[in-house]
Amino acid sequence: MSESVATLSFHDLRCTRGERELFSGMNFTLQGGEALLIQGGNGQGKTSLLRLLTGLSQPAEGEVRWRGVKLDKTSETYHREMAYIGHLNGIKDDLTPIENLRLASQLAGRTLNETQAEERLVQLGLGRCLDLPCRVLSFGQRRRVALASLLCSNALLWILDEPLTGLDVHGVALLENLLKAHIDGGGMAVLTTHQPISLEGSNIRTLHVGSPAQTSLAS
Amino acid sequence: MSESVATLSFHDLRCTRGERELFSGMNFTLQGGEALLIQGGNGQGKTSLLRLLTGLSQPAEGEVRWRGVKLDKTSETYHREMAYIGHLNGIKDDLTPIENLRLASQLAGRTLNETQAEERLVQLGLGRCLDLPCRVLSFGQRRRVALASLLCSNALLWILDEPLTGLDVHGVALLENLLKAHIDGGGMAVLTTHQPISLEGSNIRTLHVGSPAQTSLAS
Amino acid sequence: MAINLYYYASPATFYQLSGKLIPWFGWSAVILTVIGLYIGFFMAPTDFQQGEAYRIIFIHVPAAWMSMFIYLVMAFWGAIGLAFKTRLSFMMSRALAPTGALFTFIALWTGALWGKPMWGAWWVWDARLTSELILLFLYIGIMALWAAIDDPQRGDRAGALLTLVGAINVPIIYFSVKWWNTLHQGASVSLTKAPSMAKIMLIGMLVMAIAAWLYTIAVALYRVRTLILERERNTDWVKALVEK
Amino acid sequence: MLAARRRGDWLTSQFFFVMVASMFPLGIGPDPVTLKLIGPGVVWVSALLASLLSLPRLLAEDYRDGSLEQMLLTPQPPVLLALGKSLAHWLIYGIPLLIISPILGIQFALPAEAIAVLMLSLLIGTPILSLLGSVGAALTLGLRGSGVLLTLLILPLYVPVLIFGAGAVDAAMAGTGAESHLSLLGAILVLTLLVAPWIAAAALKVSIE
Amino acid sequence: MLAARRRGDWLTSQFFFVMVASMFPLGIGPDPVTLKLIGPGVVWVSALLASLLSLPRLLAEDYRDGSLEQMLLTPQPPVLLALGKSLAHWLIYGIPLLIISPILGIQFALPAEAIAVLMLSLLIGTPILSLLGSVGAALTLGLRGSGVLLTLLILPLYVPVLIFGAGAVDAAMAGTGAESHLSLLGAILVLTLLVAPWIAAAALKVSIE
Ligand code: HEM
Ligand SMILES: Nc1ncnc2c1ncn2[C@@H]1O[C@H](COP(=O)(O)OP(=O)(O)OP(=O)(O)O)[C@@H](O)[C@H]1O
Ligand SMILES: Nc1ncnc2c1ncn2[C@@H]1O[C@H](COP(=O)(O)OP(=O)(O)OP(=O)(O)O)[C@@H](O)[C@H]1O
Ligand SMILES: [Mg+2]
Ligand SMILES: [Mg+2]
Repeated sequence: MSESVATLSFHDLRCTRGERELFSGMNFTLQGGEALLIQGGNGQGKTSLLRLLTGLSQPAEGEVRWRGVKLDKTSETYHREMAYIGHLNGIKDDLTPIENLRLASQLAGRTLNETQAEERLVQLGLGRCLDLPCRVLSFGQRRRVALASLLCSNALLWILDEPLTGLDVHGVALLENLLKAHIDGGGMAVLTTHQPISLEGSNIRTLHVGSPAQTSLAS
Repeated sequence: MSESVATLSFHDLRCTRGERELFSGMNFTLQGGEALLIQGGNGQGKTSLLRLLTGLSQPAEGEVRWRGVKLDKTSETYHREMAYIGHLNGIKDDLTPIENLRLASQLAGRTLNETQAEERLVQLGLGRCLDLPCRVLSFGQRRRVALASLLCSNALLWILDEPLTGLDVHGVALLENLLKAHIDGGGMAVLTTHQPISLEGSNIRTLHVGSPAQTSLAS
Repeated sequence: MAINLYYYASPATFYQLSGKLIPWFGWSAVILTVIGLYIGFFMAPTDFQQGEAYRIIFIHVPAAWMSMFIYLVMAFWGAIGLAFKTRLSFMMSRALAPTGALFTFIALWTGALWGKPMWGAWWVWDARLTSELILLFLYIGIMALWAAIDDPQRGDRAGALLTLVGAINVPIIYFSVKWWNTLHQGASVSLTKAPSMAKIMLIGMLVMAIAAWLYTIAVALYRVRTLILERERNTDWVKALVEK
Repeated sequence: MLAARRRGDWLTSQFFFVMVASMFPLGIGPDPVTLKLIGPGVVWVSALLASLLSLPRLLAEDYRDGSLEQMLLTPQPPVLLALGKSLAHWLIYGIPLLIISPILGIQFALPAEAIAVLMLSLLIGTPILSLLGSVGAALTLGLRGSGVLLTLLILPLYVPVLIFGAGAVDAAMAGTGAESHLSLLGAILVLTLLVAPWIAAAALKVSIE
Repeated sequence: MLAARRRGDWLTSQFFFVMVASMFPLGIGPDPVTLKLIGPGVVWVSALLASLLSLPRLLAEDYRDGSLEQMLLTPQPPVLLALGKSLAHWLIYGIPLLIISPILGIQFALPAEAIAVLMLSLLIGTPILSLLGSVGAALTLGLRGSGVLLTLLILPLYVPVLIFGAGAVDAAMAGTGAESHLSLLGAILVLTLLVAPWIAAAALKVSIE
């Protein structure tokens, strides 16, 4: 059955914001074991594209398909298999990292016990902050909590908007390894970043948002 | 007079958060034409140190001096000559970039007319967004608005917490040039970043926050 | 002298000292309460106007006094802490609040119990009653503020600021009976005039008041000790203490 | 779901009502006859206002820190999310109000029977307020001046609840029987329960785009 | 300073009062004698609530987007900042209330003279609410459950204003002269004007750390 093959594809996507057209005629098909790196300068529409892919916003034209089905028809399945981290971390300031992870899992209908949550957090270098409310954590630490929650989701498709932001060199290396492991294990990822990211060895394809002419104009 | 020489110095600074000591015994003296790059992993206390330097928070021990005078005695002068950009941009979502710049200047007791504001914004590649409320701008564009407001402040001392975050390659190059020009023109800067930044040719000194042992522990 | 003061303002010394004092205060509070209650309920004569119900005065009045007095002391420590950045004074302030709220509640409660036979209603919106109720809200507000702030230093200072603002309420409570003509009785004990009530009643009330004082001190010291241990658990002397 | 985790909020909400309702006697004067007359109305108005005051927080925080996005991306249908949010609101706002309402009744010198009807009317009425409120909160999410805008949108919708709720207590006090008022309230509750979560879910999706 | 820029807010605040104050006749019943009796109190309580409702926004947004930090880093002394914030609050909340209050007075069938006193009492009283409110808003900045906490902290401080404000109107209606109440209000205003900005500034600095 063609539906059960994990593919994310989009066809003739067009995105407008206000009166401005950000991009149009975007096409792509992403398969298991592949990553898509979206490139483009500030304000070219990378975040907008990612949000279209998550289903949080609707394209002006075109459609996004998961396993061959249009997103709005398959949103439950899709949301079970996809995880998104945007510019916002989506963590609760009043809760500790452990509570945050457990809450996120609970909302997604999974259960996560305390040891599992702790393990993930330690893996991301947050061993010292397990019992602090996220409000007091540093910028990079909060970002790491969001990444830990990504790992807990067991999602097949990761959609990451500038995941390297705020991470120190160890953090970047850690994330690169996680990404590689995820992709090489048959997972999929769509990501953007302005920093150099080294995923050599894995199957990375790139896509440009916004015309190069626009890029130089805008920045 | 020794007081009129522009120096930022701190002596035996100690910073605690909750029950944790982030650092202690920090000493440094920064002079005009120099930049200080603060290094350290996530959660080591870089942001905390910068906030001590701005006077927004108070050290547990030690003191910060500007032109030889303790900060709390000279806060008016100091705040006139210093500009800070933290993890938050400090811009109003409801206002356009131009309005934001003008408001910031007005609050600081300066005047800035519309053309000047526009000039700065165009310089930072925001020519297309002058009339949009900042709410709809992209992550990097909002960061650029904050940087534009830094330029408008005409401050002698820049304190920048991860200024490269969210900027694309053009943006990074732009900021590097601005920084170099500022320092070589006799200005001072204290900054942190996890990304590589190339300021060669300028007078850069570095300072490590947190012990290397801690770094490996934390990350 | 100044050196001495700072010596006692250091949590470590204070901890040792207070440990020795608590039992003294605690036991004398218990003894005086017993004496006071005995005077109040067995020795004092029945009031010719109010019958037996008036005996509630032996609890009501000391509690009301303490409720206001503790607040002022809290404000005092808060001000000291803000001015001189002494950690201990903030802790004193924190340690006093629950007791203050308790006495306020007791004053309100006994007042309400008393009001039913005297005025025929549990509650009337009289100036004194209202301002005493506000005092309770202030205590609760301050404690809620402390509870909401994770960072102890920040909580200390924010709480102290609020305490200072609320201090304006205490003179309002005290003078409300003078400024407005209210249902509630005016002051019958004052330093300048001879007291207008029977001597034995006065003695009973004073004994109870002193007992309340001692109780407050004992409980406050106890709470401060706990707070000190909590806050200073990373310092050497606390570690040494725990290891002992 | 989430809001219920915060223990402190519970107590604070309770104090909040007592304080709001206590303000009226202060402003109006202590005459018990007047107080009795206005009691039901005042308690109900306080309930409305308390609901209004707590609504902006319902979704705004989740919106700002990005967790609302994340919730919309869970496999759960958005309707359930909206319903859960209304429930959470009712738990931290409605329940404390119910618990504390007898005390308010006593403050206003209401007879025991009227207090019972008051509690019953609140039990039926406050979930309606929470359900309608979640629609308003979802619609005004992230807009500027959303707090006041929310009030403006939601208050007119609240008015029927107020009229029947306070009316029930008044009727009980007048001895004319509160059943008709209460059953009308019940009907409104069923209706909002069926409709409001869907509208709130749709509004959420629009606001998050 | 800043808040005044939002034109829309002005109108919304006005609607808010009208709506809150109109809810009472709905909840209580249309009897004009009762209405007249409770009118001053209700208008004043609405004023308090409206102030409470608008307070959380006063500083929270500035705090979240980092502009409060930036304001504290301007050469201006923080006291001026606190004062400016109180002023801004009063402009968007107090002034609309003043303008609209005669209409409310008419709704409650107050005599013309009482309406004049009502306006005067609001003119003196609402700045106090704004000043005290800025202290509360600064203290609760960025705390969890800050909206309800703010109410809890601030309402007790508002009570005297309510008592004297409503008392003035009542006195005017009873013909006993409102001067003493109004002058007491005036004294409170002077006192808070002298004290509140300093405390609010100190609280701001504590909260921003
Ligand atoms: C809940 C209601 C009540 C509250 C909040 C309350 C509050 C207070 C307060 C704060 C004081 C101490 C102030 C001072 O020393 O001047 C006090 C004292 C006193 N109260 Fe009450 N009260 C209440 C009810 C009553 C009732 C019903 C009575 C009896 C009719 C009463 C009789 C007294 C007396 C005799 C004093 C001592 C005054 C003096 O000698 O100084 N109180 N009350
Ligand atoms: N109402 C509007 N009218 C015109 N342009 C708009 C409107 N709303 C958004 N935009 C533009 O749409 C773009 C949105 O870009 P988006 O956030 O997707 O950029 P991005 O590629 O993620 O950038 P960054 O690298 O900075 O994160 C911005 O350039 C913004 O100025
Ligand atoms: N109450 C507390 N108890 C214990 N540790 C705390 C407390 N509050 C803050 N911290 C710790 O203090 C540190 C603050 O770090 P800071 O924000 O200065 O880091 P940073 O070097 O800027 O990191 P980043 O690179 O992630 O921005 C964090 O490690 C945080 O976990
Ligand atoms: Mg982006
Ligand atoms: Mg940092």
